[in-house]
Amino acid sequence: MPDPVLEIKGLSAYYGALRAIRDIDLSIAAGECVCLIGPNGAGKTTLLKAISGVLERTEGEISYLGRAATHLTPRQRISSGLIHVPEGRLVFSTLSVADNLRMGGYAKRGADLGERIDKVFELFPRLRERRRQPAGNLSGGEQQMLAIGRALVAQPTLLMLDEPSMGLAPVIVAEIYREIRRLREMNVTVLLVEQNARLALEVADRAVVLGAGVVRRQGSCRDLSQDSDVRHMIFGD
Amino acid sequence: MITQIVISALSLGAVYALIAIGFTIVFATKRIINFAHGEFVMLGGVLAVYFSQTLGLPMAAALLATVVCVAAIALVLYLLVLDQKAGDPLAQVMITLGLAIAIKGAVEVTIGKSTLFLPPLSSAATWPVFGIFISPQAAWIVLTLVVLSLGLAVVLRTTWLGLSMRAVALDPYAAVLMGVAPRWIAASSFAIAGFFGAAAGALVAPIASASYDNGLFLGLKGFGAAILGGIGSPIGAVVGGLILGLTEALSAGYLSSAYKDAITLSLLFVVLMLFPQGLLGGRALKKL
Amino acid sequence: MTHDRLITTALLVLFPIAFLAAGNSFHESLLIYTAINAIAAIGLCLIFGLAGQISLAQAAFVGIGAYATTLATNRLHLDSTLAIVAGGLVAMACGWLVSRPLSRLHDHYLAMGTLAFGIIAYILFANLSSLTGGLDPGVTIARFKFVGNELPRSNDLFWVCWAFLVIAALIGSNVTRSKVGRSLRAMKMSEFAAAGVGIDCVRTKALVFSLGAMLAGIAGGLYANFARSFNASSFGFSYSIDVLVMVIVGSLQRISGAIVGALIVTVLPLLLDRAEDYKTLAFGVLMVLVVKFAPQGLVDGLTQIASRLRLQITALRRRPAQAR
Amino acid sequence: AESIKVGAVYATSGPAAFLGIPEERGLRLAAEELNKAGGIAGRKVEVIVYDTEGNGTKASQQLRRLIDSDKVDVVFGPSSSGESLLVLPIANEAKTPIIMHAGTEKVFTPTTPYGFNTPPSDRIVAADLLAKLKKRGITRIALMSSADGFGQSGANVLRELAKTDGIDIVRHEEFNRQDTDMTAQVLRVKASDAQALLIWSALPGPSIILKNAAAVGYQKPIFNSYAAASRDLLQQAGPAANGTYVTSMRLLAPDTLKADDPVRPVVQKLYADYKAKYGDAPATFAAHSHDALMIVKAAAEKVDGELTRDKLRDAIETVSITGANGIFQFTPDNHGGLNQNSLSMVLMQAKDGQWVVAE
Amino acid sequence: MLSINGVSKSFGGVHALRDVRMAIPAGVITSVIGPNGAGKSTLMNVISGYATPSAGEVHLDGARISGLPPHRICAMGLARSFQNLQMFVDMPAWEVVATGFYRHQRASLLADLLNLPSSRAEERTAEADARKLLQFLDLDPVWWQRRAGDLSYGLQRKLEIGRALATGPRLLLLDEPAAGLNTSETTALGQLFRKIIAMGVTLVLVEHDLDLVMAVSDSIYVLDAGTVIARGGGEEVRRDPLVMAAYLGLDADA
Ligand SMILES: Nc1ncnc2c1ncn2[C@@H]1O[C@H](COP(=O)(O)OP(=O)(O)OP(=O)(O)O)[C@@H](O)[C@H]1O
Ligand SMILES: Nc1ncnc2c1ncn2[C@@H]1O[C@H](COP(=O)(O)OP(=O)(O)OP(=O)(O)O)[C@@H](O)[C@H]1O
Ligand SMILES: CC(C)C[C@H](N)C(=O)O
Ligand SMILES: [Mg+2]
Ligand SMILES: [Mg+2]
Repeated sequence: MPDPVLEIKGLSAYYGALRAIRDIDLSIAAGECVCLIGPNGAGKTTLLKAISGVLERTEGEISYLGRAATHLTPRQRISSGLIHVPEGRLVFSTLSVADNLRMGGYAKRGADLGERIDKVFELFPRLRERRRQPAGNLSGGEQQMLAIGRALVAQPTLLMLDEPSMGLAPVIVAEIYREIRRLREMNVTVLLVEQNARLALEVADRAVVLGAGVVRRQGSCRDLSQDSDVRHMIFGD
Repeated sequence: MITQIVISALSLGAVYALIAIGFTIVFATKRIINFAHGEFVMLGGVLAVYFSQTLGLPMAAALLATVVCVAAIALVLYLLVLDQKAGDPLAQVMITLGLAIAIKGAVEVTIGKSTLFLPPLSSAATWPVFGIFISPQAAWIVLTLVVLSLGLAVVLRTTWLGLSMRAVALDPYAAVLMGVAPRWIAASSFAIAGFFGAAAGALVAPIASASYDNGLFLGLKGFGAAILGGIGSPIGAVVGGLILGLTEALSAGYLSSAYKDAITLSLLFVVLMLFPQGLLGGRALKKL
Repeated sequence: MTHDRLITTALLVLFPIAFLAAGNSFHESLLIYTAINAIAAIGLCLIFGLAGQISLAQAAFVGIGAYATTLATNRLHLDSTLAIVAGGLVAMACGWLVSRPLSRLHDHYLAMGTLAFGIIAYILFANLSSLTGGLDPGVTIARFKFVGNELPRSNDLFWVCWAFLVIAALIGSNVTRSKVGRSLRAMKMSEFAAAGVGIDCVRTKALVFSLGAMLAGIAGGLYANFARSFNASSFGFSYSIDVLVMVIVGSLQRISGAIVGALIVTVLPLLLDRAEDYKTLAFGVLMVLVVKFAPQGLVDGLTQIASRLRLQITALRRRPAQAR
Repeated sequence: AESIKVGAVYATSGPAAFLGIPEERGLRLAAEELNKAGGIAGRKVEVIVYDTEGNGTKASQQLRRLIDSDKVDVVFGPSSSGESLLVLPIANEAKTPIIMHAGTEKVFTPTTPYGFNTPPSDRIVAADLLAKLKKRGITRIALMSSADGFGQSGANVLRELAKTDGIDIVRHEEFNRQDTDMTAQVLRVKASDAQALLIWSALPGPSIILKNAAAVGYQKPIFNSYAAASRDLLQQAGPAANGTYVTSMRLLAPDTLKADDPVRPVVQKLYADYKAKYGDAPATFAAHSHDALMIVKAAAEKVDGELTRDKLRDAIETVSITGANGIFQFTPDNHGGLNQNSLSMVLMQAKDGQWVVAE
Repeated sequence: MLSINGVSKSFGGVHALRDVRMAIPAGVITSVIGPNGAGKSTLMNVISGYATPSAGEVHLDGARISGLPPHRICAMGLARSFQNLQMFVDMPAWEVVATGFYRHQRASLLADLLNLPSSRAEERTAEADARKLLQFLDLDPVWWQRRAGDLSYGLQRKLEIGRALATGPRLLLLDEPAAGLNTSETTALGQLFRKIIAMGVTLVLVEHDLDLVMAVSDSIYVLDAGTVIARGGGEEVRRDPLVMAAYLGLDADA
């Protein structure tokens, strides 16, 4: 088994007094694609936030690329390739598409930034067409592409995607999943939160099922998609 | 006479513009009105007098010390009292209001309550040009505005600081996910605001005095200019400042000096009715 | 919010008790000013706290009320109390008129719009000498008469102020709790969604703006009757800021906050007099501290501390019980 | 014996602090001197000063505080005309004598039972100044006044007097005392056919106008009101002040007074004592409070037995003394004390950074 | 019930809608699908009054509604949810729903100001009705008192539907209600739609989840680049080659 890219032990996170996730243990190996599924409010988003370091109150340990990351600032995590694409797009609405992509390179500046942005334009030609438009004018799907593109500019080692298919037309979803597969070929490790469990279980190697803030199940996608409890919780059958 | 009025209005407008830039730059990153900004302007004037007259520094050194000092004060005040993780923006605005009062009080007990005038930058008398009188200080003010605002434009357009300032303004959380530390961006914007405010205060001190209690007044003018131009837009601040100065001077010169502020504000009101985001303010994009 | 009604009631009851116990006409007068300021502050509480419409024009409406009351008393010989109500209504009408154009503006632009209105109003007060007496000499209102009878002492105007304060507090808290209050809170968070459930945002804003202006106008009428002679300088921008500070320091969301804020802003500067030259500094620092540590205002801050204390006390009491 | 309590409401901070601060100092200085000499008729003088911040509402509150809580025998102040008009009814209602320092004559015309005043009123000053202008052959003037109580009152009085004195105010412009630039107004004045410019405002407005006027080459004489009668004007305006006139109380330059001027010794003593105590030369406004205490002294010495507010009031109505502001002669009809005969104004001119009596 | 007659809308140079025509019958579920940026949300905005059409008109039961402000359109019986949440974040969840009753609350302003019994009774009814509606939505009572902004995304979407339903609409527009819901929740949502239809409300649905669309829609419009490229029943549309290419990303012969 290759070295884990990310290793989490006993992670809890709070909003005020509310403990949204509890004692999470999770380990992701290099090149692996893990998907995180679970009902609304289970704490999937919260877990990603805790990993990227934007939550104020967390307990437990996170180590990334073999080093303790618990006390790193978000910026330090990002510049070492730990990238989080947030739920709900969150593009910078009055910045142009190009400037949004440039922001993606904030923590990883370099002479090749232009090239990296061009690459994103190749992936998503629609964004190239609209490079000068304010991102707020894009349709929902276009904004989601932009959010992913922005993350790619940062050259992720571990890419965390929070519901990337939300609000996207099937044709785009397919495109995005094609892209996720390609990232995997490029040896990017992916942690994927997805409501469309069918899709997620297809692309991922391993799945973690979260419910009410705790890990309910873990295992290979194949096993889990056969598990009747999981099927009940996710697919409703 | 009109040329002369326009010329003098230009320097007035330039002062307003410099002040307005400070409002705009803080707004652009923090989405708050900084009520204490007028006090930065006041500090600029009062400290310039203090450095040059009480401490006897040469004028250039005194001015430099002033702007650096006020920028530092702004920075420290931000980090000390305004930097809150989960700050309700309204509470922050109110903190700036308290700060404004406190700064004024602090100057009152340290430097004192007298009205101070700074000697002008160059001692030359006015230059008569074809029957128009141009005062050297006015020229200095306009020149400063041009240089500083171009400098700022370059910073905002071409640097990471500029880009990340705009990003933080739009969505601090998303900016954090890009690796931006909003705290330092906001702190820098306060420092820049302090810098511009102090420059305005120091430059206007030879003409219009520096005193512990003129911060509110100058602040209001600058705020009006920033809003007129569209807050958040530095170009708007410059445009707004110049228009405000011009309107004031022209209505004092041609309509009624007693009502000049009422006329100017009515005009501002009308402009806001036509452009609810100011002349150059970007429309907030909200998708449903 | 039920806390709010409780605290408000307690404050309203304490007012007359304090007045009767004052025994010193200076202290009495402070209570009168507090009541007047509190009425204006409740008005702002509705406009700003409830509807989220920042207004820097409250002084203008106080002024409009003061002058309208004076004109109604001196020239139309209206009964004093009626004249105060009339002053409130005139201010309300003005509030309604300006709220229409203002409703196009948001946040900072609204702040500027109201600021502009406030300063224009001040300039008019100062210059329309035939109506207002300008800055010099100002106007003097005829003595207050309650249903034709002069009050025994001028400080007895307190009872009138107090009665209006009670009404203002009632209106304020009823508006907050009613569907109007709910729709205003909704609008504050998303005008789009509010319109989507059928709320006419322009009309609702106009409504709350005029209501707030009316309360300010009544405060103005009371001020006129207490000060007897006054000029435009009482209604300048700094008074608008004072009222703003009252609602911030007390609580934006609570009627009781407006009253507590009014008390503090009226009395604290006089207490700080001992600090002499340091009083401005002290006031500023205090304000920063209050907002920093009780961003929802003192009333919320104190109730929070109180409930935390109560929790601790009950925890303490329980402990020996568990030991048993 | 019991002490005599003098309360004062002065604007020791805020926009009118330039009045309030010298007033407070003048009062404390005078009280100290009196106490050193054994007080007033054996009573020590106790001084309580509250700050009004130049705000009328605060002035009323502080006045009530003095009257009700501190139980003072007499009140001085407030510092500005506007505040004075606001608080006068309160003092009358509380039956407490108040000696104001207002420029507007409206505080003592019509006379109110308890209201008195020490500075020469703007009507007296304006009449004197207009007469002097006329003597110089100036009949068309431009007026610039500040948009505040002092400016508005002065402008009203000047307009009224000018009509009867045969002087034309060909232009009248207003400005805010804190405005940063008055060039537009000055240009309008310059373009008019006025022979002189009269500025009616407290500082720093006049300093800015002088600079603006110099900057646009305004050559005609400029006259200033007594609110600008201060060395600060010379400092603030610098070379632009040269040649400007100011109508002033004599405290501005005591040494330039004629040797036989009855006010001279009073003024010189106040000037010297003030300078010795505070380091700076006094602003003319220090005389208002100094004279007020002298008036109280004269009145209290006339009172037999227990000193009450009413007895003091009655006594003030009969006082006549020579103060730094001139020769006071209070009567039941004149609570201003000063009149044209006891006139104390001089016209001064700025010459090389000094005020000298204009010939 | 709703007829859209030749509606066009452009933003500057972007033609978001071009000559769109639709006739939406009462009592059924009509879905609008199409690729991202096709103009679906713009169409919803035009219908509900948040955007005025550059050309064309919208009629609700014969009355013209295009050009009216949103609150007037709501008063005529049309409600909607938003693709990007427009939540009253600081209210407790139940109260968000209660705002929806606003337009049915008839107590006069005076009654409200004086807190008269009529006003109080009305408030109690609104509160009770809100609870009923939350039950109808199958929202777990533990959330009812929570601050709406603290609820997870999916729950907030549900609240939006509740708020819209509370206005008592005849026609309900839902813009991507299933976004962010998992499969079982989506299924439950489909059942909710059926219940809503049973109440006599007509539904217009903008949705990307094809399974849901196919399962619930009576008829489907497909929008691409601002024009209607297909309409009809589920299978019909699914087989349409244009739709396959533009939306499903499949080649026609695949
Ligand atoms: N900012 C917040 N403040 C308080 N509570 C929050 C906040 N954000 C989330 N929560 C709570 O934390 C829990 C977990 O929420 P989270 O957003 O992580 O769920 P999720 O699994 O991502 O759900 P969804 O699928 O709906 O996005 C929920 O109970 C939610 O109500
Ligand atoms: N306010 C606006 N200004 C300029 N362009 C806009 C505006 N609103 C929408 N657009 C453009 O109009 C087109 C249609 O947008 P719309 O939001 O209606 O798409 P949609 O079909 O809802 O897409 P999605 O499924 O992604 O939500 C898009 O290309 C978008 O960029
Ligand atoms: C010059 C002074 C006599 C001014 C006066 N104290 C006033 O403002 O009214
Ligand atoms: Mg989530
Ligand atoms: Mg859409």
